[in-house]
Amino acid sequence: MEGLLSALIIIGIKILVILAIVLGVGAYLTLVERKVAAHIQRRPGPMVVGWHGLLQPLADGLKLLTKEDLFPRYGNKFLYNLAIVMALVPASLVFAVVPFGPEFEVFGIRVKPILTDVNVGLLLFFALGSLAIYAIALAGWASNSKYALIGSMRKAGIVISYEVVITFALMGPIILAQTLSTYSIVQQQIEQKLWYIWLQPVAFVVYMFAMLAETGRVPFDIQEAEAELVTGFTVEYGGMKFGLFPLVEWYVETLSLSAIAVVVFLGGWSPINIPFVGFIDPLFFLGPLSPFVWFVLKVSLLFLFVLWLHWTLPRYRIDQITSTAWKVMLPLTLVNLVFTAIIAPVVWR
Amino acid sequence: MDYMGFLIFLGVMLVLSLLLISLNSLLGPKTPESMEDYPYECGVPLYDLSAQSTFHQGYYLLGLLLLLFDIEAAFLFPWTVVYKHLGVFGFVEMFLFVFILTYGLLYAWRRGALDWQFEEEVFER
Amino acid sequence: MELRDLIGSIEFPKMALIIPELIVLLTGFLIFTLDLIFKRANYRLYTWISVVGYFMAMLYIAFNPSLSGSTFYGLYVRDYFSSFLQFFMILLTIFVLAFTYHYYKQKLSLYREFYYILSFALVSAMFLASSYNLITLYVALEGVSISFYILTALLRGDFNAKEGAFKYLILGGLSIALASYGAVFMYIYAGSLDLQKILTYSGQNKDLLILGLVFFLIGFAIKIGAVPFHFWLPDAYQGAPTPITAYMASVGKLAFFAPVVRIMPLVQEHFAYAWVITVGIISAMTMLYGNLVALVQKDVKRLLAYSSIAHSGYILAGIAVAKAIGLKAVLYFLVAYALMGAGSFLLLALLERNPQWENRMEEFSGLRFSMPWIAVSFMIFMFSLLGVPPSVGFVGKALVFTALSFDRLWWLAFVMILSTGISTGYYVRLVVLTFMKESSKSIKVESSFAEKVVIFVLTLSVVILGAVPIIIWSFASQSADILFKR
Amino acid sequence: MEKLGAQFPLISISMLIPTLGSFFVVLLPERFTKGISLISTGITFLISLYSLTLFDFSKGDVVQFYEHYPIIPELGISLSLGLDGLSMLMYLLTTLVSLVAVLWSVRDKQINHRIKEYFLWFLLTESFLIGVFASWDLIVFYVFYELTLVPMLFVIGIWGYKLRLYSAYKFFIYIFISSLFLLLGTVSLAVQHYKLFGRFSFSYFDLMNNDYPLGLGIFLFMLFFIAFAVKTPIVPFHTWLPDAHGEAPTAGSIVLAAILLKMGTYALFRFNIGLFPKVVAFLMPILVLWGIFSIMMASWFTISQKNLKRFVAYSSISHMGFVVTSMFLLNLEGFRASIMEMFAHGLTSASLFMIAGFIYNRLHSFNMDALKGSAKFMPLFAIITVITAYSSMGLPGGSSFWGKFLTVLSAREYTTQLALLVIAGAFFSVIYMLYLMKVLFLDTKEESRLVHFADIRGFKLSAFLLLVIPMFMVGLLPSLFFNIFDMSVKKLLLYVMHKLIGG
Repeated sequence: MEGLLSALIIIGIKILVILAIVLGVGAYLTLVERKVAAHIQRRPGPMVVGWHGLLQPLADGLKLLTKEDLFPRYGNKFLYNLAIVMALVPASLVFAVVPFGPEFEVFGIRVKPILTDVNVGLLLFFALGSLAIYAIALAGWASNSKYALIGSMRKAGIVISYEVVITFALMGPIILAQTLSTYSIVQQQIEQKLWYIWLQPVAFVVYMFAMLAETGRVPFDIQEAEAELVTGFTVEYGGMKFGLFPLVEWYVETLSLSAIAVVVFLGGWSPINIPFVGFIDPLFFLGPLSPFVWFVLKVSLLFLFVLWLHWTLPRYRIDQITSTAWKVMLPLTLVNLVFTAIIAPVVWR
Repeated sequence: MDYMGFLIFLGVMLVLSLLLISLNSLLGPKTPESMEDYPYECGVPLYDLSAQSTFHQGYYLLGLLLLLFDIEAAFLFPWTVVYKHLGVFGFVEMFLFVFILTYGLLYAWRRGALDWQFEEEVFER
Repeated sequence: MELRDLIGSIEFPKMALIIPELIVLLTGFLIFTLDLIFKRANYRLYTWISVVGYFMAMLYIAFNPSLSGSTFYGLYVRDYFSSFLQFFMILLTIFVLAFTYHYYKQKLSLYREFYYILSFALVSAMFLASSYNLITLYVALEGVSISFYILTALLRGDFNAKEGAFKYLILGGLSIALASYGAVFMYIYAGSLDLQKILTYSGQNKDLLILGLVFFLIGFAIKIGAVPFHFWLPDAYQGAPTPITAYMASVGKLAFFAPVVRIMPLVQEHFAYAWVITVGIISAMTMLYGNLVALVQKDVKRLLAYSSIAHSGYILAGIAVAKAIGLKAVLYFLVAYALMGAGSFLLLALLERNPQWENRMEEFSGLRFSMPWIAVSFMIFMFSLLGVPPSVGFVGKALVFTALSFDRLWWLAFVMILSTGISTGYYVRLVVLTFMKESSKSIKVESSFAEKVVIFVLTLSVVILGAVPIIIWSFASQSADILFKR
Repeated sequence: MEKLGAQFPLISISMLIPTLGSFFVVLLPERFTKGISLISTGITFLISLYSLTLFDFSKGDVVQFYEHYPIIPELGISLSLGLDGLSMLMYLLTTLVSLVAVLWSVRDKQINHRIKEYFLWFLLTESFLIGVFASWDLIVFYVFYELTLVPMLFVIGIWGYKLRLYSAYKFFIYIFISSLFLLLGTVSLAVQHYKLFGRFSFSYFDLMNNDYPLGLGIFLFMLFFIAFAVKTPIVPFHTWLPDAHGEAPTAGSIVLAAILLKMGTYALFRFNIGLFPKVVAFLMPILVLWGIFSIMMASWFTISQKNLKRFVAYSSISHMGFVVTSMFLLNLEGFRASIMEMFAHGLTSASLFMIAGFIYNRLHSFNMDALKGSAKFMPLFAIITVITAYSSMGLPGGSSFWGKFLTVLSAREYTTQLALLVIAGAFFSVIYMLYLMKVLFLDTKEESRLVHFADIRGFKLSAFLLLVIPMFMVGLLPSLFFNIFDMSVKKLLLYVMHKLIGG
């Protein structure tokens, strides 16, 4: 009984941490993005609310909360609201399978900093990722507006295409690690003294592309396309309901996908890896905290990389995006799969 | 037991998202106007009340492709996990499988299933 | 079972058994590859590759007729029965191929997909003839069906083709669903997917088995086109390109009947009565309905489609007699119908190449003067379908009568006499029109050498195999004996 | 039954010659067609005469010239050909009538198009008919029995008169459907044999050993009987016949009436009596009365006809009634009467149809009103007509006399009343013949229009002679013919009685 209680408490703490990331960090990332964007474009960005606009996200949140609750006249109310739930919940749930660091011991209890360490972690990730399509399709459909429908269809088409690409791209690392558990994948990388990015550069690049597409980042942000579609499928949403979509799409999903990328390709919480040499840890002075810091560092870097792309590149057309997925990405991943299957015995030794 | 944390998290998220949905109607002002919930368009009355009519069939094609490849991926996952134990037999099997998969993709490509958006319209004169 | 044991138990498949299937499959893949490589399709090359490939597979079967065994953990079985059916499937596919190019060219519907879909259909059909396992049957059934849906719709801009294919698709899906429901019940009953084990298993819950078997049979009855599950068949047969109709009526019939025939020896005492009643009633309805409706048709292709339904009924009548003699009769009749059906539809395909031809019955009048040899061949097929000796149709019917009288199923025999009598009406009308009416319109079609050879061979085989029935009979009899000894 | 193997495959050869001839007809140009047909039918006829000299009359009950080629050994199907006394007679009739039919067609005005096909079908018919009468395997019998339909369908449908398509259609459908019952019956017999003896057999000799419970026996008997009753035909099943015979070209009618009808009666005799003796004995009264009913009804139908060909056709039905009646009387006289009547009717009906055809060539009508007195101006033709009519009527010296006389005799063996009934039937058949004679000879109508007719000559005359001479032979020297089939009839009767007493 005591075991159960402590387990529940640990679970509660983990959930709180994740929620903090999802909502707190997610919200603050809006500010980060605006700042980064502004500096890329040589302007200051938000400066008014708080020091250098530090309180800007709170102000935005409050503003969103105090908007009138509107509902499009010809829409379907149930599906309209369901779309939001379907967007938020799966995207957040992905964090359940993200390992933030190695197992450690506090007060005599061994804790794995991962909410659900199951042997099908990546499958869970794919399943949750696929559910995101429903949110998009439902949002566009339930709004019953032409812009929304077109946007949602485009987005759904993109997500559908890149879902396949992501699935196949991750197969190489899975072969090398022989497991679907995210925690074990990191462990395997540490054991084999090798980040999988060294063996799977193609898969990593493809994954990054897919990540941009899935999260609707430039150059794949055709569904938003402010100039043409007025933010696409969210056009009929207002207030907090509107706020949730970008939150989920741009920040929560980007974070979670970055986290998975880090876990699968960049060795998770492990320090810098050089092939044939091993791990070098410049942050050794942090002691037991260093893995967590490494993890956060890698995720942040990936996120900033995405932001950087977002504010520098133009955008593609929808058919260019999808045909890139099927004509370039997918063949690449298939080749990569076979290639991995051939070299895998070397890695296993 | 492994999934308990996941389930609890799911419950928490559901509650949270419902809360976030309802916050607006709780906190926001209520100033009804006759046209405020009108679908967003150019400002002229709608020609067609429902937008849920038809859309490009290319999306269906994408859906079909997703189905095909996702199912095939589902077949490949178990294989990837136990590939180490299967040896050459496993490699050949997988190679054939991926080969057929690639053939399907090539076929779709060749038949133009992948360039659906801007195909040239042919007007018969 | 541990993963390691599972992997350790992987056996290397006995490739010698499935070489024919492999050859056919590789032929399809070869054409597929060529099709992907070349921008412009070389239809002549594709045809030749198909023919050579199929011919090799056929020769392999012909030279190893007694090859038998099972591989892939019992999923695949090759025995005399499957070799026998597969031989005819491949042969008829080659025959059908001879007619396709000119036909499609005339209809402006040349699709290169046709060649490899045909080979995939053939492979699936071959697998359908050689398995006891519900999973293999299911997959093979899907393979044949999906190929047929596509092949049916391969006429550009033809409304009938689309309608037929769509109906076929809908009812075909239903049939597969029913068959798999049946499979589920049988699995619950016996805990096995192997039909041999299921049907010989003596479990408690016999109702479950009968329910499963009935669902399974109904699933196949839809595919076969048995009344009251036949609604797709006339439309699909009429809508499909005529060579494909010939293909469906010959290879399709062989394939869809094969599993049903294969479980005939497994009919056990405790459900034999249910078997006889179910199959018998379906058979009686099929015969009567098919012939009655065929009688009022004006369109010859549709008429032949209904006659195909009626022939399914005759074959089902033989299946109702789950004894060795019934199996032999059914095997003979199956092959006989495959030859006759293929021949009659292929002749229509030839005639349809004339742009004036609309498949109306009256258009047959005067055919004797414009195309005398085609008319003679058509007459022979009609008489064979009717069952005039000495044709394969007659021998088949006589054998089915023997089987029925063996089981004292007099009522079914009388229904069969009645329906054959009804069928006299339209078959003879066609012959009468062809030979005894003259018409102002003279319809001529240039036929290629291959087409002439195929028509000649089919016509001759219908007569020769009927006059010297021992040629097919010895194989049918032997495979039936082997199946029953199992 | 015993079999006597053939030294030389005589029957196969005589079957093959017309088939071979038909091949030549197809291959060679049209001008050779008639010659080839005449030669091949002639050769076949000569072979049949030759076989008559080889035939051992003292063993008339033995199947001679027996040939045996297995077809499906497992099912006991084999091509077994042979002739006993009865078959011999039918074989003779077949070859003779075929020759006559071809002879007639050579100069027939009706046959002016598609000549190759026409003779092709006749030659094939001859082959099939020989097959019917010579085969001792029931399936092979059935095959030939059905095959004769096909040529006749074409002959009626292409070269017939106005209603030819309808008639051809009706003919085919009636016979085909009825013979499906025969097929069922045949295979059921083989299955019964399997259940009794453990192996399938379609051989007549094996099937004679079968034994049935009465119920099953009646069932199988009825299956056979339906087929043959339609073919023969017995009255309620006869409606196809007037159409088919009436619309067929002359030669077609000849073959139809003279041989195809005999197939029915031959088969009734051979199979229904030979294979189901007990059933026949059980059903005898019904069958005999049915036969007499058939005679009377057909006679009345005949008198009411206006069309000469239909008239002759109906007269055939009434004659067939005699054959059936006497057959089912189940005694020696009856059997003899039946077979003699078959042969005699083969000759007279062929001749009558030729008369009708001849008149049609002159007058282009079958209407009896239009034909009134037409025979008067063609003396030779008139003589032939008279001979034929009297033969048909059953006048002593005419060919039908023996059939009718012996029928009465055999009916008398049961009761006098039955004999009187038969005599009544015979009486009716006399009436319609006399009526025909009256129309052709005594009635007159616009004589001047008729004077210019050319008399019969050449091919047609020889065709008539080929029939008229045997008519006299049958009438005046019946023992010649009795000798051929007596032994086999006696043997059959003995067998029937044995079964009745022993079983």
